[in-house]
Amino acid sequence: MDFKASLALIAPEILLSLSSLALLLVAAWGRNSSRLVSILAAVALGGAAFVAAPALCAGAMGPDTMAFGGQFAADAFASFSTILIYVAAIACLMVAPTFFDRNGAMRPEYPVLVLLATLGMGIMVSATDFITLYIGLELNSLAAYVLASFMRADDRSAEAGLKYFVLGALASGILLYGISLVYGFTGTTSFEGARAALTGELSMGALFGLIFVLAGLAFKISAVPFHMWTPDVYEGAPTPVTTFFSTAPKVAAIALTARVALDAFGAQVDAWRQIVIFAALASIILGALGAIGQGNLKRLLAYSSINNVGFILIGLAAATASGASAMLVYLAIYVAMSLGSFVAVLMLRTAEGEQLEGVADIAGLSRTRPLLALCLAAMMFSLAGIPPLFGFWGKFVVFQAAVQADLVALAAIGIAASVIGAFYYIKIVKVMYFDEPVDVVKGGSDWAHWLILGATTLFVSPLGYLLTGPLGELADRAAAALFFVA
Amino acid sequence: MIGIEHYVVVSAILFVLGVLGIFLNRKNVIVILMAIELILLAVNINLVAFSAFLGDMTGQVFAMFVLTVAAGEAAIGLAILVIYFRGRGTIAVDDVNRMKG
Amino acid sequence: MTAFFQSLGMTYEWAWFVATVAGVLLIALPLMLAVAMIIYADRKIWAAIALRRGPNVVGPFGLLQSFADGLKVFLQETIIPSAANKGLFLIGPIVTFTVALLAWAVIPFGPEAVLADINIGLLYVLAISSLGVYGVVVAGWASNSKYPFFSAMRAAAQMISYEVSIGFILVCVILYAGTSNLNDIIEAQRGHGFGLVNGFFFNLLLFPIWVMFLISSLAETARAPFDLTEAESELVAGYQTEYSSMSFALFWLGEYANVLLMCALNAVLFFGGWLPPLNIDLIPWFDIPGWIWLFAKIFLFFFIFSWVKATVPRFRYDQLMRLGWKVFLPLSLLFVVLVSGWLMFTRYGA
Amino acid sequence: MGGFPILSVMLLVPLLAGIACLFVEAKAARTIALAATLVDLALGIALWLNFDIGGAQWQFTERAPIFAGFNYALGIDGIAMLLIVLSVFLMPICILASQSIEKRVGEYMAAFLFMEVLMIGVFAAQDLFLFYIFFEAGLIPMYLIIGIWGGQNRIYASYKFFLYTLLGSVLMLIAMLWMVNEAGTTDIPTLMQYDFPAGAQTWLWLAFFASFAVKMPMWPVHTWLPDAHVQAPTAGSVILAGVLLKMGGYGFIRFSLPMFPEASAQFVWLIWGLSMAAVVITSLIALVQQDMKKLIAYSSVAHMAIVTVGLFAFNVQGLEGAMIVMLSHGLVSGALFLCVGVIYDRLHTREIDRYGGLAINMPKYALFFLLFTMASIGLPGTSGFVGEFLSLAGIYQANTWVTLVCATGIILGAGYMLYLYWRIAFGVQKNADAAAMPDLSLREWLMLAPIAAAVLWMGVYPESFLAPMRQDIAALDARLSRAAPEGDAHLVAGTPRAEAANAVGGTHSVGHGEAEGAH
Amino acid sequence: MVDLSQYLPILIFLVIALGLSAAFVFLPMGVARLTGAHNPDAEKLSEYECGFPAFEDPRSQFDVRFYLIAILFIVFDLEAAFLFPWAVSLDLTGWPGWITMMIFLFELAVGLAYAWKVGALEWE
Repeated sequence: MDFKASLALIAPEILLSLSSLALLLVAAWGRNSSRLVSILAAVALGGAAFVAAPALCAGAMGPDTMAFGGQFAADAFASFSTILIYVAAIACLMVAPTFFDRNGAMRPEYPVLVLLATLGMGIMVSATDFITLYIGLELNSLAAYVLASFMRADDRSAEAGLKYFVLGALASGILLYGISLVYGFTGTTSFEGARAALTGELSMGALFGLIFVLAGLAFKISAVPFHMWTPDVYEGAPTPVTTFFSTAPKVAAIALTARVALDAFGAQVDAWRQIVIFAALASIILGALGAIGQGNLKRLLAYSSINNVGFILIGLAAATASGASAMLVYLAIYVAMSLGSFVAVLMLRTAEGEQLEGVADIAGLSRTRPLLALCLAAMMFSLAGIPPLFGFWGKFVVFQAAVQADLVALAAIGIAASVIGAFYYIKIVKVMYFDEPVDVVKGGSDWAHWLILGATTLFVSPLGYLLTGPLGELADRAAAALFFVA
Repeated sequence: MIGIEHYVVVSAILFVLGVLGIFLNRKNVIVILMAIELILLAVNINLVAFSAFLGDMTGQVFAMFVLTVAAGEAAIGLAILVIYFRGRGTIAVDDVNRMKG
Repeated sequence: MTAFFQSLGMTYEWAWFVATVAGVLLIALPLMLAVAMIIYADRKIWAAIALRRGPNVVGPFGLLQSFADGLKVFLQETIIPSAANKGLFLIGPIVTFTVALLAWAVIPFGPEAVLADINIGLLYVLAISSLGVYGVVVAGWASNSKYPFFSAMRAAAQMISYEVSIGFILVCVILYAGTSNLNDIIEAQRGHGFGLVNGFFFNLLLFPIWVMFLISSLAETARAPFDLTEAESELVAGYQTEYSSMSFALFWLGEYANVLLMCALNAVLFFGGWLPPLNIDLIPWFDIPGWIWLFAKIFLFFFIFSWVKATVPRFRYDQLMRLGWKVFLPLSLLFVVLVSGWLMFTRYGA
Repeated sequence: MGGFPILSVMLLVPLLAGIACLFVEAKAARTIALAATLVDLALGIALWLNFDIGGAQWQFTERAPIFAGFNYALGIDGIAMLLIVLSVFLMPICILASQSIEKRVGEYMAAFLFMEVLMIGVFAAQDLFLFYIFFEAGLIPMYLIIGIWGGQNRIYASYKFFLYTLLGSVLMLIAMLWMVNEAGTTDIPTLMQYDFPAGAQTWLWLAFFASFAVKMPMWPVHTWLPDAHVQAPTAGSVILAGVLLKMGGYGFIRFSLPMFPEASAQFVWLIWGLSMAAVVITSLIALVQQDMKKLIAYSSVAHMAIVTVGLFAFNVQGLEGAMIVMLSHGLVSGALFLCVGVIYDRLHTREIDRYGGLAINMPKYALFFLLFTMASIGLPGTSGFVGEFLSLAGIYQANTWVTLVCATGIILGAGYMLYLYWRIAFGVQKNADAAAMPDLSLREWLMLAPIAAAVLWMGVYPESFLAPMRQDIAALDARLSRAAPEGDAHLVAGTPRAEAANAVGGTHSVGHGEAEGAH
Repeated sequence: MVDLSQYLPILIFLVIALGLSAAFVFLPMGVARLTGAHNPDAEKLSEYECGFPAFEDPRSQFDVRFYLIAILFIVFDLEAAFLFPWAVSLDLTGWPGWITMMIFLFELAVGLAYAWKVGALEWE
């Protein structure tokens, strides 16, 4: 694999890094250029998605997709995840200006940071070497820390940034420590090499390494028991940033976890399966229990994301191609649901444009803003996994994968626990539909919000089932790339 | 002679100290930043020791990356801390609790 | 030297150990002596430029002045302010002085005369000199008093600001030498200028680098005109305000040891270190031991330091920072590109 | 009807109408809803008329592989056909009964129309997962119906309804996933012939049972039902009692029995035990109710217990009886709720004590109410009698003691229903406002008369309803025969089948008659 | 294992240097006690404040720009960590190595330009 071919494989990443550098300079010289920078960043992301798409459509896999001597894989799996990430990032760019403009906090750095974080995520999902993994992860995390504390004047934003930073850095540390042990006991940092070295009896040191790596990644995907930062960060961060956090990085971290677990540790499935199963069930249950009684919508959605991660991990626990495919399908649906929910929260504003995020504020929303309430209700039912909304399909495929992998008990417990989650989702619907209106949500919303909300609502509506075929097909291709064995 | 296990033990001790420093520290956020650096230090000791032991340069290259990224991380951490301090006028760990629930 | 001790009937390990200790003492003790003398020299030069006479009472020409001062502070009472953090307060000067000595471990005094001939010598020097800032900050913090504290902050900011550009400057030198071992760097300078002149300064690309390095050295050691950390009109005596006795003297000694180190680095990196100035085979020229050449060069640079101190007015702090960040940093960055590009085209690329 | 996708059209009509209702104001929504349900009723009748009795087991099949992992596959047998017709028959009546709704009419009508889509879908689905989607999706509109338009305690009731049902059905989903994984197909007719290992059947049966028992509802997981019934608006109660409860029974017939015959036999004691307990306990509870709706709700639980014992009698009579009880109960309990709704609309209370002597000022109403009360008790000549008789006859062959207990329940049923009727229709007119209530309006006539006609028809000539499903019941019985438990009393002759064998030809004309009755 | 013996002299040097400086700090303290120069009093031990009694915690607040400088330093100085090995091995890595580092330096320059433009380098 020569240098030029490698460069061609990382074309989307090159495009993103060049545009982020250029936009950084635009941002520096034109302090009022935030809208322009946002648009250009979105265009860059769209372009990158376009460049990445052929790999997915062709189901690219194998040595032809490996760049820089096995450091980086531009295969279908990476392509699926990156496109999802880019789309989510574009949506998060679209909703931001309205939010920040009101506080006068919109600075052109926002799109640049989003772009950099997205670039990091693109590297994460393509990483086939622990060094690449680490670089991508940190590029993403560092940009994300700044994004969390983007509203400098706001106490909660700064606190969210601080907490995110401290726990994120701790997670990186744990992850790195694990990587260093894995390196020490396998003698390589490449996933392929680790896989080859880890066959057979697992040494104590390598086992510790594996556990630390998974623990570090669990932090990043906010799986129980490493989830404690999520509610605070989601609540404190500016809502567009929270929207971003709950979508794109989630995809990246989960895709990364899948690749690490199935590729690097693919020879030791039994060693990590127990951990993943525990994390999955604990996330489902604690995510659901934690959400009960929350009075803040963002906080509630944070617990919801913990809950959803649990379901996705069930797909990982299956450790099969269909499990990986199910994870991707779930992720795609989850991104849509999460985007829709947060955009709906973003649209809750008073006549003065003040942002509302309390559960009490949406009481009787179905009468004052029926369409908004309908969309949000669809999101909630979808998150709860009630058919015929599309959210059911995500749960369906992961449980199907688990059952196929003979993890019936896991699937049964997981799905029974999903009922706890339904409790708070229908509570939101109850507040919107059954309670007396408080009528504080009066602010108008711009077209970008409606566009995203409409698109995501259509996606989670029963019409989404028409996509099960193509979506499953693409996810299968991506998963096959992950399981490619030369 | 000092063998690989000595390095690993030292690094493990540093790592545990770092983690404890984050969780047991109730005083000052700066201490947490230092604890994080301690963890990364433990990682680097591991990487370099293994690298030397295995006769493989990858570990040292990795250590360089860790160093650099750790610096960037520290810079951003410090920046966030400054923002936080400006708003709240304190960096005591117990005061980082505006959000509960 | 190990062989010499072995001939006295020691095992190799013991001989090596004793030789090393002897080597360390051979560096540390003369260095302290040199510092004492250089303080005297500093005062004399300064006085001469101001048309004064300088120290002239203690000993012939006042040569023993520094020793008298030393004895005085040694017998003084060590005052530890009640508000100070006692432990840190005492650690500050220890760190400063230790670090000032330690950097000398890798400075080559001759082709073989180097205590630790490590292949990352330059990186070591950079690392050790970065540690110097700790002594200052610890002292300022531990004093728990306003002037030392402000001074420590200023000193820290100033030192790290210039360290950035020093780092890039050193990279240029390493690029040319192709190594970071100090002895090899000196060797690489042999006949660098048309085969005649020993030293990187005789090079259009590296001469501006040297100028930057010289100025940065002044800033790094907080010498005039960058001596804002102890600008007596603003900050009394800077971070040393609360110190007395030998603790105070250690800062003083460390500072001058650092000045000497910077002079030595100037000599080693740009002026051929222990090499004679010209690479022409004059018989007595090469018979003069390397360390004499080196000391001569060090003294030359020290003279420049003193000269500058005596003649250039003090900078403002913002000017200092601007020079570091907005002039030296971009310039040195540019020179890394230029130097490496030039080398690629002329030396490695072909 | 050839290739005309009648089932899909039946799904599409209310769906589109429901969406339209969301965007128009109250009056238009009422009209659209009524029109759509009537169209669906017409299609339903067409369905019955075109149903080829004795023909292929699965008719009107449609199949389109547009989804990953499962198919869009529709098709009905006689059992499903009858339940679909029941659903479309009740829907226009529900819409008519909802004229008193003033709050958010558009959404209300949309919710009902969506319910109709899902009910038809449940009965018509021929794909396991398609069935599940329709089955589970009913939660959403029903939750909203109870929660928005319900009574005082609606929120508690809606939560209870939602969570109970959800918990039951998710376990079923896991079982379905396992089955599909094992059998390699999602096709329900194929799965009905698939022999799962006996050990696995136990678990699968329990998982399905968890769902259907809640939906049915069986004692002791019935507690959501009284709450939901009481709190739901009249039309909601009608749909709930009339159709939703039948989904549980349908599930037993379609899934538990044919797919897991061994496990069904194994758990027969559980079903019988629970059913006996239900019949007696809920009947006793019904006796002391002060709230009319609650009383009828408890009676529903008791009737459903008769259905389950009939189903698990493992013979033709039991199965047929269970089906007829389901159909009959769908009509009768729906009608009873409508009757309650009629007086509730006037006085806005469901407390029995607030009424009395209604036979005096509302004679026509009292007549209808009497008919439905009798049907509920199971008086010969009404639909209730046929069903209960067949069920008990079936279970008698299996276990006489169970029959005895269930029969006691029916007697208790007579007790509480007559007691209710006595308190409301007879006696002195205690309250002036109750005494001043006007008799039935035209709209109420239109609601009650068709049901009354159907009830009588089913009671007098049940063969019209038995004929379409006879073949399917026989197939089911054949499937079950290998696992049927040894009975303690075998009837030798004299089942209703012999008399009815010559009545097949009458179906068409009767179908028309029913249609006329509905209009 | 790599040969670390060249670093042993440095360790010995460190021990000796530490011992020397510690001796310089603690010996005079002992000597002062012996000579009677050790004679502290409260006034002597109070911190220096131009003749006024000290007020306010001296460490309470200081200019945030010092933090900024520290942050910038961390970012820019660490690049040297990459540059040193690169500079030493330029003959081995050749053009790809050079181009890669130039890209890296370009990014660094963009960062510097950004920091310059938004005023992070201004002291006033």
